Amino acid sequence: MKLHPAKLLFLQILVAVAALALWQIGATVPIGGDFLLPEFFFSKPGDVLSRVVELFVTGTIWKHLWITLTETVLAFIIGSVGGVVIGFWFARKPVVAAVFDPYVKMVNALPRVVLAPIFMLWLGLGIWSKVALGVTLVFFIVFFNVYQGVKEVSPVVLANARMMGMNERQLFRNVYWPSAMSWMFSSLHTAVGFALVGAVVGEYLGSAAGLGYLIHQAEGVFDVTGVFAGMFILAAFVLVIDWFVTRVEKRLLVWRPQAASEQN
Amino acid sequence: MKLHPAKLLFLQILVAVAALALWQIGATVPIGGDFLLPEFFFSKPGDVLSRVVELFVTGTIWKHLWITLTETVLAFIIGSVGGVVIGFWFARKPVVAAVFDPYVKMVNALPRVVLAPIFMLWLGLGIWSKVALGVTLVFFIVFFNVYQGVKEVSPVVLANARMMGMNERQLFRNVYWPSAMSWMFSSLHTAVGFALVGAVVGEYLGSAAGLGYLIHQAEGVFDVTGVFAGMFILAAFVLVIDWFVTRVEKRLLVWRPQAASEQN
Amino acid sequence: MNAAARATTAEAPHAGASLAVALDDIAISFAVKGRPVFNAVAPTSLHVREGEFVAIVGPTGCGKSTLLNATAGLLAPAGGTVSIFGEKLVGLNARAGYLFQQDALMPWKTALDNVAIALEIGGMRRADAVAQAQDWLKRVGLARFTERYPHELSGGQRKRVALAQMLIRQPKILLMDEPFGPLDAQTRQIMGTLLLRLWAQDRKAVLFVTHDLEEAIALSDRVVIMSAGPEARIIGDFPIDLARPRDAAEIRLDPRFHELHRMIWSQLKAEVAKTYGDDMNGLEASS
Amino acid sequence: MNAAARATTAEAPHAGASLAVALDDIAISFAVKGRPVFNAVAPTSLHVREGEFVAIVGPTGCGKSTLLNATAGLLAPAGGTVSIFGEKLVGLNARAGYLFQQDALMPWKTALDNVAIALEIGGMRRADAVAQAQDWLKRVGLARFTERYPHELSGGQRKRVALAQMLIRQPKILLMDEPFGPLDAQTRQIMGTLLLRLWAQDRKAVLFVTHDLEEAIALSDRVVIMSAGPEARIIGDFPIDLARPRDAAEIRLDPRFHELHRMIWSQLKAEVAKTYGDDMNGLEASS
Amino acid sequence: EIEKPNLTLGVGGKPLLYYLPLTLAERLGYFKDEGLTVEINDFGGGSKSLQALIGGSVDAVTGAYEHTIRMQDKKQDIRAVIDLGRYPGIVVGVSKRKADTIKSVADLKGAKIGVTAPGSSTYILVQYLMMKNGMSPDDASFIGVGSGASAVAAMQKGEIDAISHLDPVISKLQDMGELTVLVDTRTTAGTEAVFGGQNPAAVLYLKESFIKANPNTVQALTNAFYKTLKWLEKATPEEVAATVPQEYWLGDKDLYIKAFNASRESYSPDGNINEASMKSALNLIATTDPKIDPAKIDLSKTFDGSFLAKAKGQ
Ligand SMILES: Nc1ncnc2c1ncn2[C@@H]1O[C@H](COP(=O)(O)OP(=O)(O)OP(=O)(O)O)[C@@H](O)[C@H]1O
Ligand SMILES: Nc1ncnc2c1ncn2[C@@H]1O[C@H](COP(=O)(O)OP(=O)(O)OP(=O)(O)O)[C@@H](O)[C@H]1O
Ligand SMILES: [Mg+2]
Ligand SMILES: [Mg+2]
Repeated sequence: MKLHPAKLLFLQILVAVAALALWQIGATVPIGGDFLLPEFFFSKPGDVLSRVVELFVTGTIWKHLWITLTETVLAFIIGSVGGVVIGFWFARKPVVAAVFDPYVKMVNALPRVVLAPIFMLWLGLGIWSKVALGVTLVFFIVFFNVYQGVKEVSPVVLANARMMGMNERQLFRNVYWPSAMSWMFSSLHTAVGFALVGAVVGEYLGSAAGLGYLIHQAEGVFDVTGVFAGMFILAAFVLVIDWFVTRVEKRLLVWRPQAASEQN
Repeated sequence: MKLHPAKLLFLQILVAVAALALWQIGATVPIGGDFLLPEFFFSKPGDVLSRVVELFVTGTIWKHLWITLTETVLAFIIGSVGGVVIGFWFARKPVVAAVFDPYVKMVNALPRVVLAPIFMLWLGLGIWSKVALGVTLVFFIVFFNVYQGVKEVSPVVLANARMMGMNERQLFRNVYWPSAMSWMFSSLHTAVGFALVGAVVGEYLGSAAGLGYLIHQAEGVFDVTGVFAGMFILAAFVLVIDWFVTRVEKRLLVWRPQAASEQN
Repeated sequence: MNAAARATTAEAPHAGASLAVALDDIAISFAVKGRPVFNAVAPTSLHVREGEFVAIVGPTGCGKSTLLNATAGLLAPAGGTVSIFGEKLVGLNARAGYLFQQDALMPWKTALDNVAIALEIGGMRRADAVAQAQDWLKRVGLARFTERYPHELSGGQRKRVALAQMLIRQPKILLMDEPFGPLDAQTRQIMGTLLLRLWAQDRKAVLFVTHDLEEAIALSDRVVIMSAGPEARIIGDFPIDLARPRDAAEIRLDPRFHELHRMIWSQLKAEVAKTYGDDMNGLEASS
Repeated sequence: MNAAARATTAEAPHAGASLAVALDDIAISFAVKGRPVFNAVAPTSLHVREGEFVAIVGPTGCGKSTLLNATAGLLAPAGGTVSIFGEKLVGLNARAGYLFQQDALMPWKTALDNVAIALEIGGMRRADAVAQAQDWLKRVGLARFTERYPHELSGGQRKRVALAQMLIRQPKILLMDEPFGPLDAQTRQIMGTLLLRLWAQDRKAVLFVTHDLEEAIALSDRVVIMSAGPEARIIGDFPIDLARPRDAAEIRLDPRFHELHRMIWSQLKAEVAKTYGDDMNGLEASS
Repeated sequence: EIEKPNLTLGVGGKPLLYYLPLTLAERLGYFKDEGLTVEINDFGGGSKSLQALIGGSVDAVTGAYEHTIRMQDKKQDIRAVIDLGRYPGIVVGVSKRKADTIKSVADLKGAKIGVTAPGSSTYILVQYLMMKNGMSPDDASFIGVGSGASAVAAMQKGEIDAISHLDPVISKLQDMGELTVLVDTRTTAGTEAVFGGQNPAAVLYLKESFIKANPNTVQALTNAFYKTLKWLEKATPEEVAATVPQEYWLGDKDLYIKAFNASRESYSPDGNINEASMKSALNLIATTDPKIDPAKIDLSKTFDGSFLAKAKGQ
């Protein structure tokens, strides 16, 4: 079942080509008089790609990319560290968890778009208000998973560790943390995307630079090509961050038996 | 460690009262000449509460609440069913998963705010474009967790089930599904909040009714009290949905030993 | 090596009879990160005829479970072939039932459901499956524990549920890895008798791993000894010529039983000593 | 009931000596959903003196593990008290080491780290802890498997890692639940001798659950028999008056050994028969 | 001497024609000429840029004059210093499908009207028009359609019967032939028909405290905008198109020039706001928002003409 890397890459490219082809057809071949993907709303793949190239060639993108990257990485790190810490804390203090449970859920339901002005008030217009927006997304995703992950620790392994005389800190390091790790990483894969979304939405709602700013500018003047080019860069970008997360994951989870579904 | 329900409620109310008191102080008592929570941005707790009461008393809220509820529930159900189905499918078909992995991550990184016009184009201004926005949030959260959950199935239990002669469908029903369940429910708790966020953001970007519409309207005329009242109702609302999720979870997970952290 | 292994191939006494399981020159290796490949089982062969009851004994960690995994089709051998009823095994061995050494019950099903599901997946109506499962749980002494989830059972009770789960399907080949390990001597004998009766019914082939040599002799047609790993091989093959049907308790009084026991034990002892020759310098083996 | 239980209280022969473990009238119940409370252990008492080696035998599912859990402080008894060295036990029993019946190694640590951590948490420098752990793994015959993760070890190897993990801390009270279950007879004896030597060093108290009556007699000062559950109690208490130091292998040739074995066995057999009296009507017990 | 040469300026949708003078001032280098370095922050909407001003994260905003009135009600002292657009620039039009049935504002009864957002100026203008025509605002249903492509989509798909919106959406819809104009406040004629005079739209406003503390900075800023207005008064559409970034062209230079020509009259030629137009603006708000009491609003505090006067004097 294990795919050869070259074959895998080939299949992946095939999917991309197919998607682009469908896009091209939808944008240029009318079906029953209507375009499925009217150019006004979807642009055309060729245009988008050449815009992406242009952005990189002229170099305008770098400044924006750098700002968005900083925001995303900060949001991701702060949000996930916060989620892990609070998640562990809640999982280990059932009373705290029970008392705050409804409030955590309430805060998670607040639309971040509405919170943006408040972040700007507190944190100014710089990167930090965008980071804050990203953090509010990342935090909850990581938090809920870590909280559950800690509760899923094998009772026998835990009992054994406690009988060895581990104190709370040692239990954390040697039992809860490694055991909750796969839960945490699962949430991190989701969170990477959301960190970026948070940063971009923050920029979109008020900023002077960043990919979100670019997209917002393009949207205001019906420059769909620009919007799609921005989104494409965003998306490519998240793969890079996720690649780092996956590397760290692989490193930290060496001890695991191969997942059942990966065997034979 | 198990808290008496009455005492728990008391503590929860205490937290709420403390938060409201801090809010009141921040909004009315200047610290070093500045207000920590200026009324222009935060209103005052009393005003917000009386506005909430007013909204319910005059009955204007019901129509909006109903629409938002419908959107949220639909987004939640469609998104999580989708996440579960695709999550399982990917987990069971490593080749499919490997090929589509980068694309899933790319799509997850697209800012939903930017997608709104496309949803409106395809789905119109009614509830479905908002549902779609919610679905794009819920789906990924559930998807990543279910995908990981399936891979975490105990290899011995799986091997035993396969030796019994279970086919793929039976394995799904009897092994993968129950085993991934706690992963799924963990993601559902996060997803409830995001379903609501999606619906509200959708309304916020274009609609004729719903809580997001109300909040946006209030924002347009700088009626912070109205904005906070709307958010408060939102937040209270998500607790109700989460309560249902928790009930279903308790029912489906009867077989579990008490979580280690809940014992003694 | 290959020649040596062949020399002690555990061959069915009547080679003409049809073979239920044929492991031919199989070798099993494990990739261990950052180390050379670990060759757990060296090329070795084992043939089990239809209706034959073969016990496998050997020092701890020699490769008994690994051998069963290969027979079950859960582990692809690095070399050699596995044939089941004359056909080369591809994928899982659908004709075998496997009682794992570890806990393998589904934690989300009660004891009853864990046993009943084994029939339900074959298409049996639930009511019938439950009735049969109830009967089987009674046979393994758990009539009063049908509604318990695995974590609410003792170690020995879980093992018996797993036993019922495997036997209820009546597979043609039984792979059993220390099935009676966590049971007391008395219950062991009762379970042994239960197993023998079923086995006699329709010529099942049994591969039975145990650490209890008396049990191995009392139950089996042949006792096979594995050498200490790595590169474990089958180094002894003793036909047990005790009359059938046997009573698991009384057979131990038979003089031939003692003779066989002494014979096998002496070879086994030498083998175990070898294991500790390498690793147990810190401790003088006390036998 | 209470009076009857007292009548067979497993009391240390020399009641004056200080007690390492005193279970007085303890009863243990489990809440089972949708069923009446399951009274696993009826009020019963067990005293273990300092430096005493007590073996517990009893039919499967009677409540042996449950009793150890209560002594370890992992399970709060429904009634009665647990005292450790004269003090009432609150929370975990910090003086005890516990070898669990199930796999309890940390899957994310290698065999070496699993053993070394037991010392590291006490504040020992890592280098020293590792050196000692290496030595201990050698003693249990796993010198070549130090870098393996638990899932890369065989069942018996995992058990031995767990044994090293418990012994390395040298706790004053050892709680061992079928520690030698998945080991071959030879290795069992070697481990038994290892255990006895350690035990002799500084008067440890040992509570040793086993299904192997010979092993129980060979190792212990007293063999305690539990009745079949539910409401299991201690119903027999046999001092083993064999001379020390003993050699785990040779002692089995002692005539007194056989006498004791016969005596204990007859009571145990009756007890197991009772279990199956209820549940095993489907099967004629063959003893 | 300029007190604060580095300024942050907020705007809600910089590429919009509504805020054209800002982009021109930037591109023509007039800020630099005045010794200012201006960082322009673009926000999701006009209200967000105002919130940023109040919160202190921007120093000045190009936004709606209406905000200065509303903020007085909220006890925030915000003042305009120069007018950029003298007409609101909002167009109310109907879908070509409904062109036969909806011929005037009076026919809007029962229609589904798209606005940029509930509570926004496009929303208020329609309400005002309806009330002037003797209807209640409840007689139609309002749908927020957003500011960009989604507004075009809503019209195209027939989800709304009428729309109250700004450029470039309006020009795009006209270009597509989807729209029949009812009221056009981009032009002198259209605005006079509605308000009987001017009704200031985009202005440059700042906090009163900032104006007091940094008079020279504000003066420099006003100068830059005044120069821009003067440039714009004389510029040809071609020149304007050449000055703004190419991305602003709506994908088509001709369309951009058409849109610019349609809006041309709405740009203020001199930056001034007179009494009458202030009153007109207040009237618009007070009519549609019962919470605002016109008696409590001191219009003289909404516009500070002193800087403009000096700029003119140069
Ligand atoms: N996944 C694995 N990776 C590496 N080595 C393994 C793995 N599984 C088993 N081994 C090694 O293979 C050898 C045989 O293991 P196996 O489990 O078959 O032993 P066993 O005979 O069943 O022992 P026991 O009686 O203790 O259960 C052991 O030395 C073990 O360490
Ligand atoms: N969590 C639980 N909930 C309900 N019943 C339980 C639970 N744990 C154990 N029991 C019951 O308590 C009884 C004693 O269990 P225990 O594990 O102590 O048996 P044991 O003597 O160790 O048996 P074995 O020799 O099979 O390990 C059993 O009948 C078991 O079913
Ligand atoms: Mg094994
Ligand atoms: Mg037990």
